[in-house]
Amino acid sequence: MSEKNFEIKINEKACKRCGICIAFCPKKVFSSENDKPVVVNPDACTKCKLCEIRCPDFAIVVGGDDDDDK
Amino acid sequence: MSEKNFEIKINEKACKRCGICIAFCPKKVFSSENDKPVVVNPDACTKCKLCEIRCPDFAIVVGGDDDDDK
Amino acid sequence: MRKSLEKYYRIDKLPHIWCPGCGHGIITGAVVRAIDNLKLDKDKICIVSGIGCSSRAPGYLNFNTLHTTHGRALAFATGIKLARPDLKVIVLTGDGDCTAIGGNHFIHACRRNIDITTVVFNNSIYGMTSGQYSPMTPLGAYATTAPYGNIDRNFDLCKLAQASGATYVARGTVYHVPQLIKIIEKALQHKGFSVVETLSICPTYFGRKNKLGSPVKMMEMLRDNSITVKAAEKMPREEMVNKIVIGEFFEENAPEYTEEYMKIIQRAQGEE
Amino acid sequence: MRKSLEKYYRIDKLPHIWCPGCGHGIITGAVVRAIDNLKLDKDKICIVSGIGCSSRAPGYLNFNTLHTTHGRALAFATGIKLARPDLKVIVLTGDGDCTAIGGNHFIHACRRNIDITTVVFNNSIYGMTSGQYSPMTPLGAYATTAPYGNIDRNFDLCKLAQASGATYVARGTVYHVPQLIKIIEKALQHKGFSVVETLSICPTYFGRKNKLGSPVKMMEMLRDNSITVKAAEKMPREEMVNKIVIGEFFEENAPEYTEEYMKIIQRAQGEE
Amino acid sequence: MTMTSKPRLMQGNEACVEGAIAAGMRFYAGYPITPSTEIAEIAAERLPKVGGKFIQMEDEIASMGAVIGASLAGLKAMTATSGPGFSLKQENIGFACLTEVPCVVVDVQRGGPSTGQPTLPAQGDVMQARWGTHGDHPIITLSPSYVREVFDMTIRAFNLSEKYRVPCILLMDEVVGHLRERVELPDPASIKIINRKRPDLSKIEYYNPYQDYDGDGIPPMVNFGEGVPYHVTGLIHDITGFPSTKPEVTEYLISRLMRKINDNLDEIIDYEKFYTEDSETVVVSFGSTARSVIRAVKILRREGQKVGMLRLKTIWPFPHKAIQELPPTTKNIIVAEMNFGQLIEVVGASAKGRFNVIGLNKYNGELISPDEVIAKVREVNKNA
Amino acid sequence: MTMTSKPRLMQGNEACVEGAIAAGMRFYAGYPITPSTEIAEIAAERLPKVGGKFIQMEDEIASMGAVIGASLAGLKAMTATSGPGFSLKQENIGFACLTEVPCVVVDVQRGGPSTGQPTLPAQGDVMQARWGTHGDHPIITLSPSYVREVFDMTIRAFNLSEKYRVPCILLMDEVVGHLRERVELPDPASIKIINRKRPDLSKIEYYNPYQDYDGDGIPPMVNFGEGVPYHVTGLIHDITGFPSTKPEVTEYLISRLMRKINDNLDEIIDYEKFYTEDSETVVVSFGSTARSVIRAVKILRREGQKVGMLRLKTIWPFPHKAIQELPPTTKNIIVAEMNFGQLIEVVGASAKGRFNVIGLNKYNGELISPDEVIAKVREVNKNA
Amino acid sequence: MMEERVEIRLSGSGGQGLILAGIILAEAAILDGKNAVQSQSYGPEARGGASRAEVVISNDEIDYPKVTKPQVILALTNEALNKFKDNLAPDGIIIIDSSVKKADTPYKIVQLPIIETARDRIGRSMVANIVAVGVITALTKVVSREAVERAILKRVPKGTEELNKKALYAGYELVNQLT
Amino acid sequence: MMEERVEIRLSGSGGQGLILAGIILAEAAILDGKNAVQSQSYGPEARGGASRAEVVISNDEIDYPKVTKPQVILALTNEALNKFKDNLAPDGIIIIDSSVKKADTPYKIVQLPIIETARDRIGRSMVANIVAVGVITALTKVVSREAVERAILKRVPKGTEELNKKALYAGYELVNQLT
Ligand SMILES: Cc1ncc(C[n+]2csc(CCOP(=O)(O)OP(=O)(O)O)c2C)c(N)n1
Ligand SMILES: Cc1ncc(C[n+]2csc(CCOP(=O)(O)OP(=O)(O)O)c2C)c(N)n1
Ligand code: SF4
Ligand code: SF4
Ligand code: SF4
Ligand code: SF4
Ligand code: SF4
Ligand code: SF4
Ligand SMILES: [Mg+2]
Ligand SMILES: [Mg+2]
Repeated sequence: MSEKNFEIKINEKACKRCGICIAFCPKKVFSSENDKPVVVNPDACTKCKLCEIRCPDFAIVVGGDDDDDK
Repeated sequence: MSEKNFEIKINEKACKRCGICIAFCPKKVFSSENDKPVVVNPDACTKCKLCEIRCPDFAIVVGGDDDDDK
Repeated sequence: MRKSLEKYYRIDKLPHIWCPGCGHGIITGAVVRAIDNLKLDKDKICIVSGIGCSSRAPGYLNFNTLHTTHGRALAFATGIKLARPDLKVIVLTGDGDCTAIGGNHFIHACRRNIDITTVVFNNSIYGMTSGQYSPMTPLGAYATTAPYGNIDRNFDLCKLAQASGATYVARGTVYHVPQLIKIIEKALQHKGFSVVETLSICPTYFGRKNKLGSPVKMMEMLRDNSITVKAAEKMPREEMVNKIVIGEFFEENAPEYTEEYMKIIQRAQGEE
Repeated sequence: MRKSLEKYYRIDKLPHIWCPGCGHGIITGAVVRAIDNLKLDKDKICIVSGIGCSSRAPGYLNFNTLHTTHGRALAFATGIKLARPDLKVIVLTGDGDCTAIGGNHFIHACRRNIDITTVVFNNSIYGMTSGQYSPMTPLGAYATTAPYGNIDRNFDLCKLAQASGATYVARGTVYHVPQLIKIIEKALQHKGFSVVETLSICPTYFGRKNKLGSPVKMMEMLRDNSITVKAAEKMPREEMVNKIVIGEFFEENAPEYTEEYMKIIQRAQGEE
Repeated sequence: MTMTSKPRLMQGNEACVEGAIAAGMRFYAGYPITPSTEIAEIAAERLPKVGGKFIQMEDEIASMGAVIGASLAGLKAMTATSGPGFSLKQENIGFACLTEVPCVVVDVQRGGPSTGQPTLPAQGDVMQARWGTHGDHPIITLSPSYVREVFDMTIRAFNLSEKYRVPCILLMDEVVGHLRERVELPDPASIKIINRKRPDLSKIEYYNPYQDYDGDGIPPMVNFGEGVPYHVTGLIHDITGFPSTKPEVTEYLISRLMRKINDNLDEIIDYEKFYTEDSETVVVSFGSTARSVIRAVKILRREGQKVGMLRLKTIWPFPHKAIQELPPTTKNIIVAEMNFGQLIEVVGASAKGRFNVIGLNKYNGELISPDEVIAKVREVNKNA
Repeated sequence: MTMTSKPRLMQGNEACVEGAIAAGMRFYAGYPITPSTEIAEIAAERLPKVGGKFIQMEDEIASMGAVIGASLAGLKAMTATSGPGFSLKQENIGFACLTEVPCVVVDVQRGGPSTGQPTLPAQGDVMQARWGTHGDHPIITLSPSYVREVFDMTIRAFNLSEKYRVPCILLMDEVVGHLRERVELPDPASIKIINRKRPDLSKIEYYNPYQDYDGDGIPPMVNFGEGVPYHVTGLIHDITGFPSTKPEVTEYLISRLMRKINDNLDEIIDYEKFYTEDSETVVVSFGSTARSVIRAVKILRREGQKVGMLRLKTIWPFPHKAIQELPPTTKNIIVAEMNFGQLIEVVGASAKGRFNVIGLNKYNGELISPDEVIAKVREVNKNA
Repeated sequence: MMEERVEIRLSGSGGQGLILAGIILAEAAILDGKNAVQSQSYGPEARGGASRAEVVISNDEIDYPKVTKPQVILALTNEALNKFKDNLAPDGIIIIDSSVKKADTPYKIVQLPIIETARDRIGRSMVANIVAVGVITALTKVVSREAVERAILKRVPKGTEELNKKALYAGYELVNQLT
Repeated sequence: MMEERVEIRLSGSGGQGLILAGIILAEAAILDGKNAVQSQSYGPEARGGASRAEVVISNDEIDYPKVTKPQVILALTNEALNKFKDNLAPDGIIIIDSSVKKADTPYKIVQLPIIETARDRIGRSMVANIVAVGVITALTKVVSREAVERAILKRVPKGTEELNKKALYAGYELVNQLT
């Protein structure tokens, strides 16, 4: 996967601000703005996708939409 | 318990002639007469009372009515 | 009938309805003897059943007796016990009554560890409705609703009881009556939910459908296929097929439900 | 939502009804990923649930979905599977739905070893009806119907499943999602009845009633109290208190119900 | 239907299974209970022979659930039970009503209430068949009097259930269920079979499982596993099948469910009139009781008494018109039932004061006899 | 009853628990379901404070069983549920009817059928309350309209249940169950409590649990564990409590069960008439709907319309006499119910053609409004 | 003695095969081209005590399917005889086994060693029901001999055909010896 | 503006404590010696989305317990405002939070920073409902100030009494600043 394709997308409408992604990203990629997760440290991301699979609201996509998820 | 007090009583009305007492008396005390159990060998009885507790119809009493059952 | 036991029976209801050689009478007798041996207060005993040949047992017994709806004995019994913890509550039930329609109440009574003794009359069949397979019918056996042989695997009731939380679990048979009486005595003395699965025989339906022969033959099968818990532990798995393991499987001290509830009452009243 | 997964969801029904931080969304996502990973035929999948917050999951999933009556998902699922053995039948259910009112259907589905995968969303509470205790609520916990603390002991669902006859039994949590997905994959591939108990979190009721704090706090608890099956084997009993053992407990090859029934059909038709 | 099979002796419960198989039943789930058990036993033996499935579930609730599941998966499905089991099935019967899943539920009535009189006949579940589950719901209930009629009516039960997507109750009683009687079965080819209506998916852009595409109140049905994913729920739902709490959605759905039945009374309702043209007294009856009534009417007519019979074959929806259309000569209606008086209330509502409505009730575990009917008719005619 | 407590805001479901405890309830078994859940929750909190027991069972069937068991063991017992759970309880309700075990079953009605509309009001279980279980059986059903009435009626439900040894259904609806309203509770000392009749064992040689010693059809009751062993079964039984299949035993038992109720209609039946003395149109109603009717009648009377209301507090046994005794001025009866039309059939049977019986039905999850009642009355009066 | 409607009541105790006997008679009547219904009464649930099978045979429609005034009663136990002996059609006959104690009744009683014949002559007490069918058929001619033979062959377990035929004939002979 | 019957509708979303606010208003009315009922509407089962509490206060019997033409509406969300804005009593007023977008309606709208006051002035957004109670009471006088204070003290969790009283006063002040 090429670097430029890479992104961490948070669907704001879907997000219910539970804070799970923020708390458990091993690389502290997110920070909280009024309980809202914001990507503050994208370079640290290892694409482990833990945030994506732990988001109860399917609000996060790591690595681009068409990225193979396997 | 004195000898004379001792008896093996079969309540004919209650007995449904299943043959269990006859088959499983360790001392072969009963024999079958038209499927009806008859005490034929009372002296061999050890008063183990297995026949009494195995009779599905509560039809056998070994050792006299007032005999302590313990 | 032995004079000293007559008080436990409703003599006028005898002879009972069960078929010649039906094992249910043997289990009923064992329950009575266990009660007598323990000298329990007759008036404080309450016997509850569901529906089935086995569930007819309470009708012959001279206690407070309750013949409920099919499968629900333990639900009613739970109400009685919680309302009157001083009563000794005994449930007599069949394999169908307890494990088919009544399965949920069974596992929940186990889980709560409420002080009730349950004796399951397991004849591997629905006797009363004339021989349909039950959740305890062995694989391959025939029944009116299994005309091509039964493909439903059966429960191991003792395992199920233990996994659900019962704190005394044992198995006996109508052949091994002296042991059965002792087991029932222990169950009655146990504080908490106790289960005694008893292998019974139904010559009329299970026996006939499976060509097992007379009641005597069926008793012989129980005799010849039973092994003790201890013996089973040492036996290789292959040899265990078709073996009936009898004896005590599990015993544990754990908080009993109605006692725990009394603490709730104390707490609630203390808080006011 | 990842594009490649959109086809599995009813996008127009999202956002879902679940509260912020509710674990049920995480489990639903894990089920979808497991299905996707296995490249199962979407049209041949049928997802069945009972009633509860958890049982709302099928409504969001774009398969044949059936939202039945409370507790009865497995009964309906059994009908579907036996009628159409070629369908992959998945049951999504809650701890209340599955183990309280639905307990009997659960143990019987386990016993029959019918090829259904059951994922239990265990949040230790009745979420949908606002926080009553369930058969999975830990001793001492608070709930609206346990205002003085819960005295009902809880089931060990995995033990119960295994004792009832399930042939694949595992436990995961909404914290350990990668493992959870793998477990669900294995369950889906298993021939026979498979159970995946998943510890979920209900911040709204279980969390609040028991002062457990935010969803994050509850996730931390799952993280900090979970140990693997292997680790548990070595751990002394005292230390096991309050520990959540996760991983695979049991796996067995055994005749599957609908396959056995096909043999019955052959036998019946051969006999004519 | 043309008769072709040789005459044979057949039990009512057996005729039920044979009728069901002829109607296309390929799934049976049940839990044994007297006096319906033979239905399960015969189904267990017969179904695999025709490639169908039989399963004995853990209880009646599960049986009803499995039947609905199997029907959704495309098989015609049935369950049979008796009073206590019928009570247990009610919640899931309501589910089938609301989700419009075709299925047939047989209740072979025995003495009630509760465990009651398991081996004795009664007709005490007739109101329960209509009102046993909570909430407003549509239901069809048929009640046979003869073994041959059990066969035909079981087929009709499947046909109506499939056509209207509504559970159909076959309300038998112990007498009819256990009776063995001479029957000649029709040529299978001559039997009219109705299958659930299917949508023409090529003409539908998006399949809404609860859309009334044809305006007849009956949404066409796709089975699970046919490549058209959709959602089924026991919550009130809109045409897409998804829950809604909108008042207009609820009202529309409930009305449509009721309309399916109420718009088709003429097709659904079936009854037999016997000597009613000039009758002063009409005995209304159903099930096995009707056989005693027929005999009594024959005897009384020979005596010259102006008495007739109305035998209800469809009980629900209730044939109000049949009552109201009784001839002007009719003054008295006797409702003969093996219960404490159930249908009589409904007949009373129909009668609107036009008739004198009298009950002939027996609830002692025995079939009402022709003599009892005769005595009642004489008493009524004397008083009149 | 004299008012003594300070006025306070109380929810209907809460008033139910308070009434029950005032009536002597010391056992509650239940399974939560919207909109009845608060009853369980409040009972869980309140009961241990008065030394009573609360248990949450595994389902509604078990809850009903536990309630019957506890009542047999001597505690006044209650359970509460809503539609789906009410369906599940039916088999065991029938058991309580036949074995004559006093108990109170609360059904807080929500939208049906099936899971339906869990949070929305309906009155769709009114026929089920009468006919939900199989077989002939007696039952009493009360329906409150106000929160204070919930309190009083729960007490009355216990009193009637204890007195007649019959399950009593308290049929609430979501509106009344969830409504918070100003109430003043009576002085506990002023509340009339009826306990089950007990035999004078010193005068009885052998206690037959089902013997009608007093000729009132109600056998005196001994509780389990009081030293008098006896047998209770859901089979038809003779006076000794043991099963019998004799026709005369069955007939006697069923008749006695029905007689207990039918001989005491005047005591059991309660209703409220409002402006019926000269009314041309009477609106029959119950539960929360009646509150809209009262408002409508007040408004219409101000306009000079001759309209009245009959509010049924006892629904079963049905107050036929109240209908029949409406004054000669009355031509029309409007039956206002939050369902598709249930009680209207029974009113119709009562009316015997004397009245024009019209339904005002709403089944969309909303309470019938006064405006709708007004419109209906105007329409009827115009047509008349 | 064939009338428009013939009612037969077979009574005794459970296990005597009376229901099968009733089925055979009904089936034979059908083979004879007549109408027939068969019903039975059960004890509590499905077992125990007294057993009873009833058959109605007619050339016409059979409306009321139960037996009220039977032309023929078979009673294999004392209990059965006493219960039913007083309620027959005017010209009815009662057939009782030799083991049954005769009782007062206004009706004709025919006593024959049915059970004994089965046990001692055929060697299987189980087939007493078929002996009884033979007796009834021979005595009353409600059904034809061929029809009853065919009905028996159709309904009895495979391998027992000869045995049952023998039992049937033995029943006929018992009656022949009477006259 | 006290009439015979006053209807109040409090609307917003789940978690805003509107039901408690309704209870407090109803209880205050009772303390004032009036009659009152309070009801609410729920989402599917017991959770989610929009929330609504209704109060009817009267000197008389309250027959019909639901709100149809409220004199007072509180709307804390846009959704709530849009749903209910067109259906008030002729002289009705609508109170909306500053976060809510004003909308077309024939009725009088009063906009106040209720949520902000709770969050920023009192420091707990949770007590916005009590601020709203203060606003309603001050604006409409449907209940007396002492009554509402007593009602609050009775119904709020122990330990939060002062906080809630502060919130109530803050609500009054918001209204005072208006005039
Ligand atoms: C709700 C209900 N369903 C079914 C029945 C019918 N029924 C009565 S007993 C029984 C099975 C009994 O089996 P088991 O408990 O094993 O007792 P057994 O007769 O074998 O001793 C059944 C299915 C019933 N009475 N009630
Ligand atoms: C027959 C019946 N009883 C009770 C209910 C009420 N009810 C709905 S969901 C539920 C509990 C759900 O708990 P669980 O399965 O754990 O799901 P959760 O909401 O916690 O995810 C209950 C009691 C019902 N709908 N139907
Ligand atoms: S985990 Fe999902 S819902 Fe929770 S804060 Fe992050 S993006 Fe929002
Ligand atoms: S993919 Fe992993 S590292 Fe990257 S943001 Fe998500 S959790 Fe953090
Ligand atoms: S065991 Fe009892 S019933 Fe059986 S034969 Fe012996 S005495 Fe008779
Ligand atoms: S007591 Fe023992 S030895 Fe004596 S007869 Fe009985 S079984 Fe035989
Ligand atoms: S049928 Fe079976 S279980 Fe029932 S009484 Fe007879 S032998 Fe016993
Ligand atoms: S109530 Fe609990 S289980 Fe239900 S959606 Fe909210 S957090 Fe999840
Ligand atoms: Mg059994
Ligand atoms: Mg849960």
